[in-house]
Amino acid sequence: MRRRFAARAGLIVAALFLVAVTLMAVAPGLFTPLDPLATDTDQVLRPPGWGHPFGTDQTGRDMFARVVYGASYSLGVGAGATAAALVIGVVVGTLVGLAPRVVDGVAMRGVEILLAFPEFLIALFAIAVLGPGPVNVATAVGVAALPAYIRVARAETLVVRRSGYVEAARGLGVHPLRVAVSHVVPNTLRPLGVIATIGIGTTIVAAAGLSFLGLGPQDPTPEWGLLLSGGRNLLAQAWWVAFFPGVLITGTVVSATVVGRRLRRAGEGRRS
Amino acid sequence: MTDAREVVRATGLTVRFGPTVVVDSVSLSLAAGECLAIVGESGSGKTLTARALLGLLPDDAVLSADELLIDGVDVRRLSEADWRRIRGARVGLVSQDALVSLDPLRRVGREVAEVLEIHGDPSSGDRMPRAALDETVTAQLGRVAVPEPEERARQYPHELSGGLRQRALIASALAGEPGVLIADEPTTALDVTVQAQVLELLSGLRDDGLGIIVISHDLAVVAGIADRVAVMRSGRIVEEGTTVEVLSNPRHPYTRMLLAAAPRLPATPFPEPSFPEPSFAEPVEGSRPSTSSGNGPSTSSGNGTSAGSGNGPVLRATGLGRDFRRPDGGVRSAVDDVSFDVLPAAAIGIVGESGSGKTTLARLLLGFDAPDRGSVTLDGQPWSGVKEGRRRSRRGDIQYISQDPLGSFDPRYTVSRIVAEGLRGGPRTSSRSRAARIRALLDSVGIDSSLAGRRPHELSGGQRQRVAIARAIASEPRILVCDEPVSALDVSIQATIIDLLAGLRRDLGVALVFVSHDLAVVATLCDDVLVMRDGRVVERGAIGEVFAHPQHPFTKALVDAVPRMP
Amino acid sequence: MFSRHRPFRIAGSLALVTAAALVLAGCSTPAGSGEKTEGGTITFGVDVDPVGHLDVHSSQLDINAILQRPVFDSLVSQNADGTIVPWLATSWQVSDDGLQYTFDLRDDVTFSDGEKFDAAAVKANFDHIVDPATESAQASSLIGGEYYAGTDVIDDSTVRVNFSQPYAPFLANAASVELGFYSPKVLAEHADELKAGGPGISVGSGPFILSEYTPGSELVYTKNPDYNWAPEGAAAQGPATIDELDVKILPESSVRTSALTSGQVDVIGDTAPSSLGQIGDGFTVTSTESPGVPYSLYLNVTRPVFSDVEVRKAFAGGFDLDAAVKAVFAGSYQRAYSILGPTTPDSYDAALETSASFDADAANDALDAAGWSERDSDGYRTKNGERLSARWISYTPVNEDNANLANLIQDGLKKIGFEVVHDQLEPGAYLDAYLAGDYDLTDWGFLSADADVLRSHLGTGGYQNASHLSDPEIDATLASAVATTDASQRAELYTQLQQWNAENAVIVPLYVPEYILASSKKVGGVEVDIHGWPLFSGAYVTK
Amino acid sequence: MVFRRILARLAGMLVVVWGAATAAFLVLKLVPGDPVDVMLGVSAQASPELKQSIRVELGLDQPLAVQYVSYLSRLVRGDFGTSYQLRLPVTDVIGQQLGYTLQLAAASLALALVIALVGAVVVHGRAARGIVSVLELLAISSPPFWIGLVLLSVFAFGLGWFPVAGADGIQGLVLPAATIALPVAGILGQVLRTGLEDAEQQPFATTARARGAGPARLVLRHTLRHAAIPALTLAGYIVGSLLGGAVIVESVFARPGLGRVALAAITNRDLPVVMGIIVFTAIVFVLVNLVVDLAYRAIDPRIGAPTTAIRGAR
Repeated sequence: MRRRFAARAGLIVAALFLVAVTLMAVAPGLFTPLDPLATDTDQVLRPPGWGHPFGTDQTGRDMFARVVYGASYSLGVGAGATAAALVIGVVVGTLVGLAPRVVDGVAMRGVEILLAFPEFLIALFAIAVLGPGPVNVATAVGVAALPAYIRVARAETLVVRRSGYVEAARGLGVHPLRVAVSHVVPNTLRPLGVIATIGIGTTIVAAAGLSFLGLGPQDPTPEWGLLLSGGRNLLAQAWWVAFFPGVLITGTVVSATVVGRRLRRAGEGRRS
Repeated sequence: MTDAREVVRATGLTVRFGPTVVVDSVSLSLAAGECLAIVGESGSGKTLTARALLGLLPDDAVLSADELLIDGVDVRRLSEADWRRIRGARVGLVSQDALVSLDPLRRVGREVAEVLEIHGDPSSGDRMPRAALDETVTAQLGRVAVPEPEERARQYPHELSGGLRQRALIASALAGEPGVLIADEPTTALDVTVQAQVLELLSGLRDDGLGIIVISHDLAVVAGIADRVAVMRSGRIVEEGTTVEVLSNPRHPYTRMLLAAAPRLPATPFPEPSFPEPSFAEPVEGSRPSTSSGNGPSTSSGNGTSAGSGNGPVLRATGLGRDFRRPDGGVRSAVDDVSFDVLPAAAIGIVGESGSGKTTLARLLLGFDAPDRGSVTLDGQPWSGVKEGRRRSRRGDIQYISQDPLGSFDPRYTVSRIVAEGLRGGPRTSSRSRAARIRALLDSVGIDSSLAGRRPHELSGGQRQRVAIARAIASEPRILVCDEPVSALDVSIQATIIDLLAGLRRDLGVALVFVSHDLAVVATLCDDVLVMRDGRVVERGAIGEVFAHPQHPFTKALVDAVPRMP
Repeated sequence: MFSRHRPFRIAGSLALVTAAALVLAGCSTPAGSGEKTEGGTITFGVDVDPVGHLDVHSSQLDINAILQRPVFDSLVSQNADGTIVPWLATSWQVSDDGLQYTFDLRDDVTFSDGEKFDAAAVKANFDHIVDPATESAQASSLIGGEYYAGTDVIDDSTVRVNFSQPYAPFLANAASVELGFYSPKVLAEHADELKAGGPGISVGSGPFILSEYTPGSELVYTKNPDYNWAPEGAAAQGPATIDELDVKILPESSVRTSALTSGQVDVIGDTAPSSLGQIGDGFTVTSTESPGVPYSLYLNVTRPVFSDVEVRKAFAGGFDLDAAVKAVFAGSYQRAYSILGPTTPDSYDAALETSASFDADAANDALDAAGWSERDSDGYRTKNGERLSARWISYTPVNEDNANLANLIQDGLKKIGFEVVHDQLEPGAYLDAYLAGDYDLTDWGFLSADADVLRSHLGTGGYQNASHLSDPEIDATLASAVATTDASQRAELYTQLQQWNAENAVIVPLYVPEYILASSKKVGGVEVDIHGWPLFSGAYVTK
Repeated sequence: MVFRRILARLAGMLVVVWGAATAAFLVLKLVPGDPVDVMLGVSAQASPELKQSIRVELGLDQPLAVQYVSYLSRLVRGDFGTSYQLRLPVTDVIGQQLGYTLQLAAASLALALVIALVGAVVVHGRAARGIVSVLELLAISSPPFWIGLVLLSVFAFGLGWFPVAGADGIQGLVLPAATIALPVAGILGQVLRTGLEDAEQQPFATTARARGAGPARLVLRHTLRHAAIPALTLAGYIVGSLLGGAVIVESVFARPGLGRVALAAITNRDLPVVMGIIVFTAIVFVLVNLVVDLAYRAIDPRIGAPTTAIRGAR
């Protein structure tokens, strides 16, 4: 009982956190009146306190405002890249899953080659091709996530395609197109949606990682990975510059994971 | 036997999960050399009772008892460590499926030896050296009649046949020389011929002085081995007595219901079948002269009054064959040269053990799979070898009931939507008439319309199978192919589903092809039967004839192995 | 042409106010608390691994110049104050027309592989520098570029370097490690491996021998026991005191600092000014202002926005540079007033230090007068509906201090309605944009021990002329300055150029970078050259 | 039969490596910018003739197909080309740095395994498991670079227990390895624990307990092997994390290694090195998969058994 209560409380906190971060992304003005780009040469590297809850950086910019405004980029990249990967992954994966075996075999060999690389390295290589930059980071992490979605979409398609209910529909004389629309795609999407919820977190971390390595958006853009990177040389004097962006990234990813897992459990309960 | 040493004694045995009582004041006793059967349907509490005797209840279960003695030891207050000294040494467990009840990643010999490693030499309690261990393992495997025990000990469970596996599992439970063996559904996963052998083994062990508690859902199975029977329902023992008493003169209504519901293979002489006079049609080409009653494909005709068009067969299979590639590259014929006709409103059973090809045959008939040889015609028109696009409109004529209704439902669909999918013409009919039709269909299979909004996982097993049937008959098919439709259900539910199918046949004139491993179920429902083995039909004919006078040795063995009530 | 681009990091620096730590350029580090010992090992933490750029004749990396100095000797040596003293050449004569330099060489010098140093070796090395196959940019421009007209061997110990036009910076350049000497045997046998470098390949006649090289990790030098040809007047004569010099590659500045404070290394280079607070009193910090062009913004005068000199001046005076430099460098670097650093020999115009100042009102007025009087919804100035906006390109990675400075500049200019869009481009894209002239301003800084560096920055067609300036008068002044050997005459010409820039705001100097060397008190005798780079020949470990 | 299967397996491995090599080649040919400019550096003043001669020397003036064929033929001979930036054969570059990364990866893996096993096997009791699973979630969710910075500021800058950087000795390995190991341990721990719990629910576990087996015997002799099977499917992911983590950790902790080489090659557009690393990664992946397959076979005798007995109808 107590455990269930703790899990429930965790779920609520996670959901609230996600809502808050989403609000930050949509309407940062609600959280702080300060301009994340406004410098102040008199307020350099102030520790957290009244007025600057997360302290200030080397040019006197308010870290809280920077973190709040950073949500829009980080979350945007996370959600955008994941959504794009999800849509493309579902389309390609479903088609491949429904295609004749030869096509399936060739396509999956290709996906397997992509899967040969760690996601983060694919993102790095994509950056090598595209060049650094904010849009390219989103593309790179999306490309990196894509193979996994294709594979899962295909696997789910195959599971659904071989499932009793698709066979039953076939036995009832339902047209294959109708089977695809009314059974295969919806049942494939459900688990993928859950994976994508968790995937947003992964994508945010990957994008922040690229920014951290200096391959993403550049100063003065407030982006969490970049903010973190900006603090790496200040660890000894000004821990807060690197600390708070990290808290936000971790918090967002943890929340997305908690909510995603809850959704998955709900989905599993329904399935069996 | 009554004067023999008492090895288990329990009074007032109660198991609770929180406030819920799942085993309620059960009292039982077992003497050495005696076999007690605990019989009940799923949820009756029989398995938890058995677990309580091993101290293996789930963590959140609470056990209480006025008396609980295992081999003379009061086990009510035992610590986990003390229990470990009891388990394996004084009481052993054999459960349902040896493929998963033996650790699949360990060699059989290691599994048998484990109990000796834990408890040491059963006679002295000393730690056993490796050589002695191996020797004992071989001896124990030999004791349960495993041939070439040394070699088998080095194999993995999946490398053994089902019967040998189960024997090995029994050997592993007996290696510690316990006085009590708890056998939880010990033969449920086995083919009927193998089941008979295992039951025989258990009887032998009992005769050697072992106390055995058999847990089963099947009265017939325990009839041959148990000295006494306890019938459980909702956590209570509703009736207990000697096997003969309970089976021949059941006092409790539940026991009577169980006995009535159990499909049985009546003793010879076989009574008149429920449908008059099966008749066999003229042989067609491709038939084989190996069967007892005639050389041709059997054509059975029912007397269904409302039956559909014409006198020609609804379904005709001619020389069907289907091959599969084995993992080692060889070719195995799952179905080979099978021919038969199904007349309108007829009911034909296809029986065989696992791997006999009966499910593959069903898939060929349904057009889910294409035959490598031979053909299927439906209503005189070609059915196999026809493009799916052209076949689709005719699919309503032949419908399918599977063993796993849950898997055959889209988990997102409601009951009414599931049934609606089966309606012919789909969305073209007006929604109001559709709704009425769906209600009527659900009504006809005994599903209350209040369940129409439920999703599959919210239904019971029996309800699910009814919904599957409602969907199947929605298109007013001429023939239903049923693949083990009741195997996963409790006996009482089984009986109602069989009644439902029989009623449909009678009322709608739909023909049935009924695939099952269970001879008794087939006997209750069908007129004619095909007996399959290794993909071939080894015997065919009217039910009564085949079961009463089996000609083929395999059929004989099959019929003989069916457990019978006294 | 005399310049050095510092691609990775413009050194942070300081002029530490604490008297104890303030050390003037050219002095050796004060002795530690203990007494000097023979032998031992000094570890030196640096920021960049010159991997792939180990060839002194083709490398453009400062770090390679620092790390190869122990191995390679030059004809002459330049003291920290800019004076030239004999080294491998005992004396030299310059012809009256300034076209011929004749050097008399020491005859007791051998390379560490036993080869003898002589006139032929000098010729072989200089020929190697100008050989197109060497792909040299840095050394070949130091040797005079197109002015260089070959080297003649007069006899074993006399060599003559010829020029097609007078080239005054040559003597100072001859002191650089880029014009240092490989063993002729290496040049003959391993010419294509010089860039990769390593023991047995990077072979010179210096006080140390490169004995181990682990790319990305460390370089180990062992003492050359036969060394006996140190520059004239150098504190350390004869072989080095220490047995071994270990160079560790530690790219993160915070990491280098901690490595020093925790005792993992004895000396660190390119110390970030922001980390000086962390270093504390127990260490010796030497900070040297870099000669050459300070870190500056180059305004592209061919672009509409900066073709108007008034807009350029408003830009230059429109942000508070003093406050920005102070905020970013915690007061440790000085803002720049001129396009030459104060330590550039014979050229700096200190008078400019009083001229420039931040005046937002003046900048606003100037922009109004220039026609940029309207404001758009974002508060930026417009003229004929077009926003007053400038595209600033930088190439990545931009070091953090410069990024912070850029933010302050952008934010400051925003207040006078001047938009600056800062595009940080990776090298390939930067190069494309740079070569196409597709930018309004860019930021560079150039180390150079000679004011002739301005020729490539202000001269028509000069490679670093990022402002795209083309002014015949400036070209003429630059030409006479490079041909003049008289120090005061050169200073006069360079003063003219500096003042001209102050009036025309073509290059906006921001701050004077400094090379900050920090060392533990356990080591002493580390000298620094004009750039502030360490020389280990006299270094020792204390007890 | 077995021989044929091995051949097919080898062919599959080659296809993956070839595919990666081809993809790397094609994709990197799309990279904008003249590699020769990149090679020479930003402030170089190279004459067009010099650039052309470099181009000819590198074969960049040849048609794409010719470049591709010679690229493949060189790959087959083990020649990955010469780095533009480092002027060393790519094989040497990778070879020199491989040791550091392997050392880091091995230490990380060992640490991750220990942490995961402790979390999954040793920790008992509901509350403790709850705490462990929260810690695992945190470890999985935190970006590795942040973990690195936090470890660095606490244990190196703050407490001074470990050196800040460098590749010296075991001490210097602790923090970088921990940075990579924590997220890996988080995932591994979760999978192991779920696997153990699943296996404990299996009938064979009940059978073993019915023989009197205690918790230790149950885990060591039975359930751990079962839990290892799902954990093995993570091998690819883990190797990915180790390599991907190396890029970040080597940067944060200033360690030499392949990750640093990869990052530098990417920022400097050192195409031969980038291609070399891609092909190298593909080879690593293929080998890891092979090892995983063999491990599966070693753990689970049911895989690859010539004939599988067919289970009963029920």
